[in-house]
Amino acid sequence: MDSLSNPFMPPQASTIAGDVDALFYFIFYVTLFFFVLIVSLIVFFSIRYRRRKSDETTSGVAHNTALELLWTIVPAILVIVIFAWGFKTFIRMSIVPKDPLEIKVTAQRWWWRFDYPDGLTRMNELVVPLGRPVKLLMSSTDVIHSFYVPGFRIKKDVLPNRYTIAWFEGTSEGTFDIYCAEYCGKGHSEMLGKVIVMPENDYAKWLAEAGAADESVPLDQLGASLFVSRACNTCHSTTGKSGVGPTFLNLFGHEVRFADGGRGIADENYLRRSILEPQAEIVAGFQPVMPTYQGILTNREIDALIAYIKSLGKE
Amino acid sequence: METAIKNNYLNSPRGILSWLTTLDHKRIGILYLASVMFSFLLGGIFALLIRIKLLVPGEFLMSAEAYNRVFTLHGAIMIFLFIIPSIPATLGNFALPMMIGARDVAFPRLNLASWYIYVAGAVFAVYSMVQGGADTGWTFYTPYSTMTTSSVISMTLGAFILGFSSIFTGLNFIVTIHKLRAPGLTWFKLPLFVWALYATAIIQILATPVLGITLLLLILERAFSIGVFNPAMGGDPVLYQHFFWFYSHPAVYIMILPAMGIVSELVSVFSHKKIFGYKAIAFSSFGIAFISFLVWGHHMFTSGQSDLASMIFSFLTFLVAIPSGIKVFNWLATLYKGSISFETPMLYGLSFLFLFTVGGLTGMFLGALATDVHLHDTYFIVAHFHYVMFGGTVMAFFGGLHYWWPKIWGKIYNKTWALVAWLFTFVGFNITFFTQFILGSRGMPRRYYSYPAKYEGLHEISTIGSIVLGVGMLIMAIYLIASLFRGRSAPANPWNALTLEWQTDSPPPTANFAATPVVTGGFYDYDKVSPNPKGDS
Amino acid sequence: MNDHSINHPGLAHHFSTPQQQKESAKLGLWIFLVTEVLLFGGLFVAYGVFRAWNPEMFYNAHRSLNVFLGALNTVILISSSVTMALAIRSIQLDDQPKTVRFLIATIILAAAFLVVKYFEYNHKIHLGQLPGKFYTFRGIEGTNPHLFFTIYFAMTGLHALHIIGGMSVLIWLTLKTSRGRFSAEYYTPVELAGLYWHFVDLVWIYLFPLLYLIG
Amino acid sequence: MQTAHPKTDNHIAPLKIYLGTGAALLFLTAVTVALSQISLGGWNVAVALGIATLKASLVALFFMHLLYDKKIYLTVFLISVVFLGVFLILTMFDTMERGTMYEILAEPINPEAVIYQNQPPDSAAPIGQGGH
Repeated sequence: MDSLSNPFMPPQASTIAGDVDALFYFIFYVTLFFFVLIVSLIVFFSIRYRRRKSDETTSGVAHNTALELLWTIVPAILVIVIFAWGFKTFIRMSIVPKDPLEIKVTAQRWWWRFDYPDGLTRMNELVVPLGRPVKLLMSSTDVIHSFYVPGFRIKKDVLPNRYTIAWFEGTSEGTFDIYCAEYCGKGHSEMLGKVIVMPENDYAKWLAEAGAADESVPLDQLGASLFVSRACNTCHSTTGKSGVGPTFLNLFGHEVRFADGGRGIADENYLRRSILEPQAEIVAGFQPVMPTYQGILTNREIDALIAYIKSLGKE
Repeated sequence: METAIKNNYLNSPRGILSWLTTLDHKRIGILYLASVMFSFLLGGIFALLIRIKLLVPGEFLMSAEAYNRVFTLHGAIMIFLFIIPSIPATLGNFALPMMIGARDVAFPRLNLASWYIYVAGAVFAVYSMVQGGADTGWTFYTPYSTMTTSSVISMTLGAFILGFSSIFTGLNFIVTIHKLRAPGLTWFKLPLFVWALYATAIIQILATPVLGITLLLLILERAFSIGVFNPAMGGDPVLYQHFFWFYSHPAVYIMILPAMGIVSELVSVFSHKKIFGYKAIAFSSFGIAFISFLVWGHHMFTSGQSDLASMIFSFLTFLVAIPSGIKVFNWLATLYKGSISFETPMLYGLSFLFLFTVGGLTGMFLGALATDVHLHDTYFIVAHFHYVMFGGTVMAFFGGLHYWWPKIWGKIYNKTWALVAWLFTFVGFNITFFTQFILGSRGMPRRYYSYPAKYEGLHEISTIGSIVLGVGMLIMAIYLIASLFRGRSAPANPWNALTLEWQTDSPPPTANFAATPVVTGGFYDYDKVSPNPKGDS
Repeated sequence: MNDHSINHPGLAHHFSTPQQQKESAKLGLWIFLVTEVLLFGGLFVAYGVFRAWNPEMFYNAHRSLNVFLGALNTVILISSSVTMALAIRSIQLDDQPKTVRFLIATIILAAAFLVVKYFEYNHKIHLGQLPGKFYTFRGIEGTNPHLFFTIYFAMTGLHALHIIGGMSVLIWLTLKTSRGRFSAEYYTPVELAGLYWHFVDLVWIYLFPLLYLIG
Repeated sequence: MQTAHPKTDNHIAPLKIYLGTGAALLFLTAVTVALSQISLGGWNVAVALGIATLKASLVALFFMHLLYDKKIYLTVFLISVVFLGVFLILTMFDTMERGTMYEILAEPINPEAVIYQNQPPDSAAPIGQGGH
């Protein structure tokens, strides 16, 4: 219903979203005015001055200084107003408020990795407290990506070998989409993430649990959650369909053909090597695009993923 | 029967070879027309493939890799092989020398060379397709373009070569306009289409060489890792974007300025009224051409360029709005108290006014820094530039094509089918691309193979629109080709226009005019003639 | 069509006077030179940006270039511009043998320029002072010294290509002139080639200090 | 016939103009080489480019006849220089000003990261630290 009354911008969820939308709707109504003016003149003139007789004569008027000045000066003033407004809001979007929660964002084809100050790492899922500025220090390990959260109205390119900054302050609880907005190849449209904004108390609880969770859960369950949280699902399905990478369904224990013509059995060692040295053996029909998980997954987490893949094997 | 047909540039001399070695600007215009329309067909097929894929999220019709190649080819072909040469090299080549009363362009050999270079560039682009195509997007951003395994070098080499063809056309036009005007044709009597082509040519010669050096560096970077654009070697990918947009933003005006020139002609001829604000329209073309070089950074507000640069570029960007607005208002004022006839070219002329207004006004959202951050790289951008490029340039190109068609071929097309095709095109276009404004402002990023389910409905509408648009194009192709074989013969001046090309036969003789015309009156003095004078010369 | 075309066999059908044809050609060439300015311009911008980012490295790297050879090449190119200008003057005075001699002198100087360039390049290749990933030299302090050599080779390489192109045109002109194709009446190609040649000199006049003197 | 238009493209300059221009160019080359060998306290670049521009003007005005020819050629040529200037200056507004307007260059989260190791201590430039 909201999308009917407000067809354009998504619901506002950050402190600057309101500012951006205010400018958006200011421009919207200014341009709507000119659009209606111009189109009604086209339509009116077309009807009123359509050729009725084949020998009509027309006037030779080719100038009207007052009119010409009017349609030069009025748009000039309006565009300067729009520029100044956009400029003012842009400055606000550029300057990070004091004492933000600082999170390191690493973009890699095709996932987002978020490193929290105390060492916690999440993939494709950014959990932040409500009402506190979050500063994102972003860099890429391969090509240019762009961190885009429509609900927050922020977008910033993420460049290799250089840091860029974005910041936001969530104003409502909920889950918001993260898109990669700079074309980055095959998995570009799968490079999605979520920002989860929760109250400060819940955030503290989440932070405490997130670090501890690993030890208490059974391996295959942990694997199932890692499969999502470490972004395996960006490229690998569990349904039998091939994505960027091979599916995990019925993978375990089956024969795998490699691009160099070799064959092998998908056992524990094969899976472990594929996670840590993805370029060592490329499955036939796929591109060597998977990055290594060396240093990202702990041993227990690798075991957990293998257990999960096993559980998807032949029943 | 044979004796009834006068000798004209189409029938003498005869033979394929005489066409392939022709130095006649009219024939070269037709060679360009054929190749450009073929590219348009190719690019259009890719466009429909994109839209059909986007009917549903997830895997459908083609893989993500194939999709990435398809949208790259759509963009590269439409930009480099279709829109940039579309108006100047076809209609401009055909009409410009006649409009200034010349027998040819200043350098006919260079003109023919430019077509052969175009073909050579196209061959490289096609070769890239045969190799599987490039998957970088038409912008070839580094470091993606230096890392991908797809066939980037032949595609960029194709674009590099096409640049020369564009430069040669521009160079030729400038010299032609300076040196070959008919006696009595002073600067401020020039038709506005000629002014527009002149401003376009200036951009072509100033901006295109930078594309050349950029693509050369890109090719060297990819082939030999020279490091200038490679961040791992101390180079800077954002510098590539500066280089690329220094050409590619002005290039947008290479595309739109000639379209504005055509619309100036159409509005005046079909309102049968003196053009309002002749000098304002002529000078605003130059204003736009000049400012177009100062605004490229507005493609880079979120790229990590300095905030200072973003602010300067944003400010300069808004300056473009003023001359563009002046043009639109002058056209409107020309309609006022005119005697408007809705011939096919005028339908496209008025469509241009409508669609360019939408395209131009939505540019305001993108020039403003704060809103651009949200809208950049979304479907809002896609919609905006299709409104300007298709709604603007291509609509005006169709207008010009229908306007000069009787002159080019000496034949008249079926006006009823022309009306039907226009209706499909106009309606289909708006359905396709207006929905994309909504998609974009809701956050749908561009160049996405798949998309979240919430965007599905709008994508479906857009795809339906694209099919309607495609049907319109198909009808147009059929009746235009049919007119060549079955069309009625066209009189010398079917629209009662005053510019010089209408004062000679349709189709014109090889030498354009029986005797060098001497210009005395104004080309827009429609107040002094009746719309339907009997016995025009 | 008109009386001029009968008087001047070299006049193309779409021009009415030789003067108009010549001015068109000359304007065309100047516009071509504009595109050349912007073609080199891209490299000048790259030079400016990277030099501003890495002033120390540029300073250190430029000292590996041989100022003597650079200056020698400057002298050679300036001399070739003088001989080229004199070739045009000779043809304006209808002295074809002298024109041929000056053109040959220009070609020899251009070849001398390339020979010097060859020795410079050879030395750089030998030391591994090469662009990008081919850079193997150790001993220049600062970050990414290969970038200096990327720009050095791109700029001087593009310039050398222009020299080679110019030489081909000059050889063609020499042959044509010796066959009596040009005279004081009609010498547009010689004049246009001269403009191009001076432009190539002009680019070098900037390359020399930027690369050899101030790095 | 041609000499009937003294103010056209067909100006024949005296021999001493060409020789004089050539001599001046060689002299200026010697000067700029000599000046580059001594430090002018930051003015070296300006001096070298100033002399280069002087030399370029001599070439353009005398060898390329811009002094004698119609002024349109000079105009055309100067336009190219203006637009090259636009290209350079507007690009530099980005490359020289990154991170200077506001504090957007963050403190590194991990100062020991490889990416920082080759950075010269005085360099504030956000790029150019690669090379691993």
